[in-house]
Amino acid sequence: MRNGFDGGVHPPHYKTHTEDVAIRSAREPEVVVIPLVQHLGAPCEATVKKGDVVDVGQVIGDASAFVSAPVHASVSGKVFKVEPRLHPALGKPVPAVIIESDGENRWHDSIEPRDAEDLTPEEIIRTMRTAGLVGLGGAAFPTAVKFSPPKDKPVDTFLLNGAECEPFLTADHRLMLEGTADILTGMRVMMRALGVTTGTICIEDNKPDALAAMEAACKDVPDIKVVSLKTRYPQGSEKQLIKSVLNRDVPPPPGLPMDVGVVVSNVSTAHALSRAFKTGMPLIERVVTVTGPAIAEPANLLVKIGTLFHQLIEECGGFEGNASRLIMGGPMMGIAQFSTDVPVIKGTSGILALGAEDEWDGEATACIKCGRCVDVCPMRLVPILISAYAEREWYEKAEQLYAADCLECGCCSFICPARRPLVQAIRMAKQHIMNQRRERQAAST
Amino acid sequence: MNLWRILTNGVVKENPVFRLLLGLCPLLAVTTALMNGFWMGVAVIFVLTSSNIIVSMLRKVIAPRIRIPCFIVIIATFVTIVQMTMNAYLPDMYEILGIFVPLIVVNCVILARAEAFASKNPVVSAAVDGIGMGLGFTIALMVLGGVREFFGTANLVINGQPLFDAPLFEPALIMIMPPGAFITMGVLLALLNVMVNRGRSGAGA
Amino acid sequence: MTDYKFVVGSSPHLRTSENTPRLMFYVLQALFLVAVASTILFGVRAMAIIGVSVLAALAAEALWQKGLRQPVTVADGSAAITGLLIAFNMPPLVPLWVPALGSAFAVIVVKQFFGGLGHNFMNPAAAGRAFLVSAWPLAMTSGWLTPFDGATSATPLQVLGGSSGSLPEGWQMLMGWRAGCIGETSALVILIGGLYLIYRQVIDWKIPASFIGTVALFAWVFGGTDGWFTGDVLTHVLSGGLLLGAFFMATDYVTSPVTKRGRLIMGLGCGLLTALIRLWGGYPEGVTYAILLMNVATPLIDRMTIPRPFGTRQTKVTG
Amino acid sequence: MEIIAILLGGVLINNLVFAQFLGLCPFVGVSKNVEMATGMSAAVLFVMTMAAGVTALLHSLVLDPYGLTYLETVTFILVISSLVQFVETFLRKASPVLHRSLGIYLPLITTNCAVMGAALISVRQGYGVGLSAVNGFAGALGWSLAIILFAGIRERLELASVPEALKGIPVALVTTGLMAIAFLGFQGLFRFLF
Repeated sequence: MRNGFDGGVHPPHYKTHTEDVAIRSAREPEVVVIPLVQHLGAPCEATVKKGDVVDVGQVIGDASAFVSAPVHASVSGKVFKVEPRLHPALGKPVPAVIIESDGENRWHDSIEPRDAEDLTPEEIIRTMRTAGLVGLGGAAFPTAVKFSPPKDKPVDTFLLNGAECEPFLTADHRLMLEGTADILTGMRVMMRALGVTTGTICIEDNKPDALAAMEAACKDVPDIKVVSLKTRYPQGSEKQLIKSVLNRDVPPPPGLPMDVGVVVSNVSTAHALSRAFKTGMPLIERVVTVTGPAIAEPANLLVKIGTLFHQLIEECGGFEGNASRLIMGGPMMGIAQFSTDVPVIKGTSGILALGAEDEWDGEATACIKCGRCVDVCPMRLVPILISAYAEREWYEKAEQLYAADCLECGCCSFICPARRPLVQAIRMAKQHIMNQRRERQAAST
Repeated sequence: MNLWRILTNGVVKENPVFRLLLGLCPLLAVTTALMNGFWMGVAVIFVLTSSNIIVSMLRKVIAPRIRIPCFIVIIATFVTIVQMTMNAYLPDMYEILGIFVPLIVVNCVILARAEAFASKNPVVSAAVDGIGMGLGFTIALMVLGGVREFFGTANLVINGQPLFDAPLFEPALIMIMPPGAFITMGVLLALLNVMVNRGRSGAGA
Repeated sequence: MTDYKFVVGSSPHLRTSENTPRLMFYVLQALFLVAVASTILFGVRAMAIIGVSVLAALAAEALWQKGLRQPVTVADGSAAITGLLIAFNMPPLVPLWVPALGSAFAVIVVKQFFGGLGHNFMNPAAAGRAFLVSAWPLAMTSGWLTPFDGATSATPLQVLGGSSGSLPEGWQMLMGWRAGCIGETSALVILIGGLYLIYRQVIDWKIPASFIGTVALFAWVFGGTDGWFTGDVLTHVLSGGLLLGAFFMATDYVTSPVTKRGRLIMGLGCGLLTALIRLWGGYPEGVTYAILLMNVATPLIDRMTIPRPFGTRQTKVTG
Repeated sequence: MEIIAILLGGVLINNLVFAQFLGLCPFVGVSKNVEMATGMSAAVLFVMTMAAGVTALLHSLVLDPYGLTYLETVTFILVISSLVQFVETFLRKASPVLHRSLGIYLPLITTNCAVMGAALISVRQGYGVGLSAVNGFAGALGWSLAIILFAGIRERLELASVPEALKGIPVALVTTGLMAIAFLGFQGLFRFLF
């Protein structure tokens, strides 16, 4: 059976707002704010300074650390300032390069198309790095690192993740329809980088048109399979996806998919990789779904990294009604914003505005121990107990119940009939436990 | 003199049952009726006072290392005296109280007073402390016994004479069964907490 | 643009539409069916018992919460459920003050003493009934009537236990045409209500299924008079408070395990204890005590059935 | 058959805690969590079985034949406290591991009236040495069952919002009372055995 992971929930899809709206390019931004941290790993150092003239695709920040990815200018123009600006994922000001566009969209000299056909894996991985590729599904893990598994962990399978299980979001969906060929090209390059011979494209069955498009494109390709997955959140989570498709159990953190011989990548990432070869242009733009009941004209936009949220919201007709929540990403795992003055980053898959009239939340009442959170937890944890201990700051007890293994997928909070902030409490415990483990490690070395 | 204070200390401030929660077993076991509580209380007062007196008299003689076994022997001796006396003069009551008369020997109240008070104080104070603590214990026994008997039989029997001619209402048998003992005691303690807190907040205001 | 004030909370930002009052409402719907059935079977007396019991439960909760200056939560429906279940466990001729006191005990001592909804460790209705059986055994174990005609009669379990009287036919038992507590007899209606709750995903089928299944198995193997494997399964399943207890009391969220394996153990344990008490115990009916005993064991069951997290192959060595 | 009856009676029907009110101080005191309750239970099982056997031996060999039964109370309590002492010393020498896990509970047992109670009951029931030991064991088993179940509930109560006045001992007692109601279900079980 192809839905073999435990638990999970069925939130309403809310995808009809945008699933039939073709991707269009967003208006050229006048100013872009490009944070120097857009990925998991070491932050970049700015390589330009105030007053410098930059071209599209030029490196403006880089780091020497292995787990990192450079950032590039997404417009041509003058560096207005290098200063900390509010970051949509970190929720605090983080150093960013601010560029005033000159409107010319002048490409940098280094940008030239390359043929991926006869490159060695090492060369492909080097390109992933120089193109600043990160996982575009949301976690933004540097792609070059993901595709460099250590020798003792042989990889035999590659999965391309087109599940897009978050409600509202349709960026991957549209890309699979409109950029089918590029996705396939990117996927083949990725497979070559890993040296694997078979790959699988995984799509939830609520996107029949995307399934059909991919299947049609792969009809004569024997080494690539397309599988249809039961629609269930969090189907798109790496561990759950691997369980569903391959029936392999990824060990808990620090376990990674490569521990069971698998690498998973998002369809958008494959698309971006293909573009990086075809045009030579590094990752400077991505598809963002601007949607939600409080957005007048929801759309899928191709957006330059660094474009501010308010420009995109205006472009989609502005807010409609009483917008009460602004979220980067999907409603299940997205990050709430308190300002529209934040830039799109590499990990921004969507901008979601929810209205006050919709009761998205409610007052937490007493836990009635219904056990639904236990039933839906895809990691087989016991959120009811972990959160109770976390609320009382008994972190040792929370740790004994494997709080550190939590995915933070939010299924428990979603399903709770008492509206208790379960995952929120567990997240706190998890942070505390992780900090303690780090301290212990630091003390022992 | 602070003898009065020692006496009231045992009854109110450090009531062995309501404040220190010592001696729960006999307390719950024998309090199916008011008079059971009374006689159990009398037995405890006797053992407690006598053992306190002897322990206090011998406090300079007994070597600290073997004091606990000595205390136990002293207490056990008085318990045996109580057993024999009750068996002779109150055989019915002795039967009702059952093993809880010999079990006075392991009643933590008595050993605790011997250790904490009698072994450090002069004879008169120790005797008064014994009476006070014993009274405190007796009061608790009688309150619990009275409440349970009243609700459990809808009547009260004092000295063999029922207080009312007929049961006042349909008696709740569970009150004189084990669950009734636990729940009543829990509720009494909670009520006491409420009263103490009221008094405290009243004094603070 | 900056005029907008956004609510900032951590994810998820989406919630299911099911909430506690709605779940309680589903249970009330199912129990309402049973109440109607018992009124049809036992007439005005049943209605009076139900009314008094529910009112007492609501009043007890409201007064307690008023007294402690807590928000009054009678509207969540849990007190009404307790009141209904206590009423269903009354013999038809019970004096009306008995269910009233039972409801008050259930709501105040069993539930509110521990902090109210979600904090009690015992099912209030089951504990309330057990309290009444011990406190006023005569009122709780006599006064049985056959429906409609109002003739006094022994219950089927009493008959199985050796009292004089005859067992009703199978269809009579199914329709509730037998002596018993006012809400426990109408087997068919209870079954419909229970299945409705399973369909609504309010209760987990595991508890009623394993509960009833275990009782049936034991009744078949040991319940016969002519040696093993001759027991009268149907009578055992349809009589007493088994169906009512299995669907509405053992499945109480608060007092049953939260893990899947735990719920299975809960049902098995309830069934085992019920059979033990029915076949070899001092009481004709054991459902209430079985549920209470498993309630007592629930924290330990939860503790022992905490699943190994996804991806863990061997038991983690803690340390 | 009698052994089964004693075991069933001691564990379920005449449970030391819920029916006989014995061993309540440690029942309330050492039940904060399941680990502690289990440790205490192991120690009680050990000591109670031995104490019941030894006191029955003393009774049948010395006290009864020489008409010294009035010395029962004094001798029993001395035997029990020295037994606890002996067990402690013996364990420390023989099995340091067991001692480490049971050690802290052993001194608490002297004041556990259940040990003395079980010994007295055995003698009063007229059990011989063997049955007395079985009775002690059964009583201890019932006590252990009670305290471990109780500890599980108390761990859960730690997370409950019990009203201020009831916190701690009052709610513990009410809990015990409700558990005792549940155990009433075993009244009259297997009557034909007794």
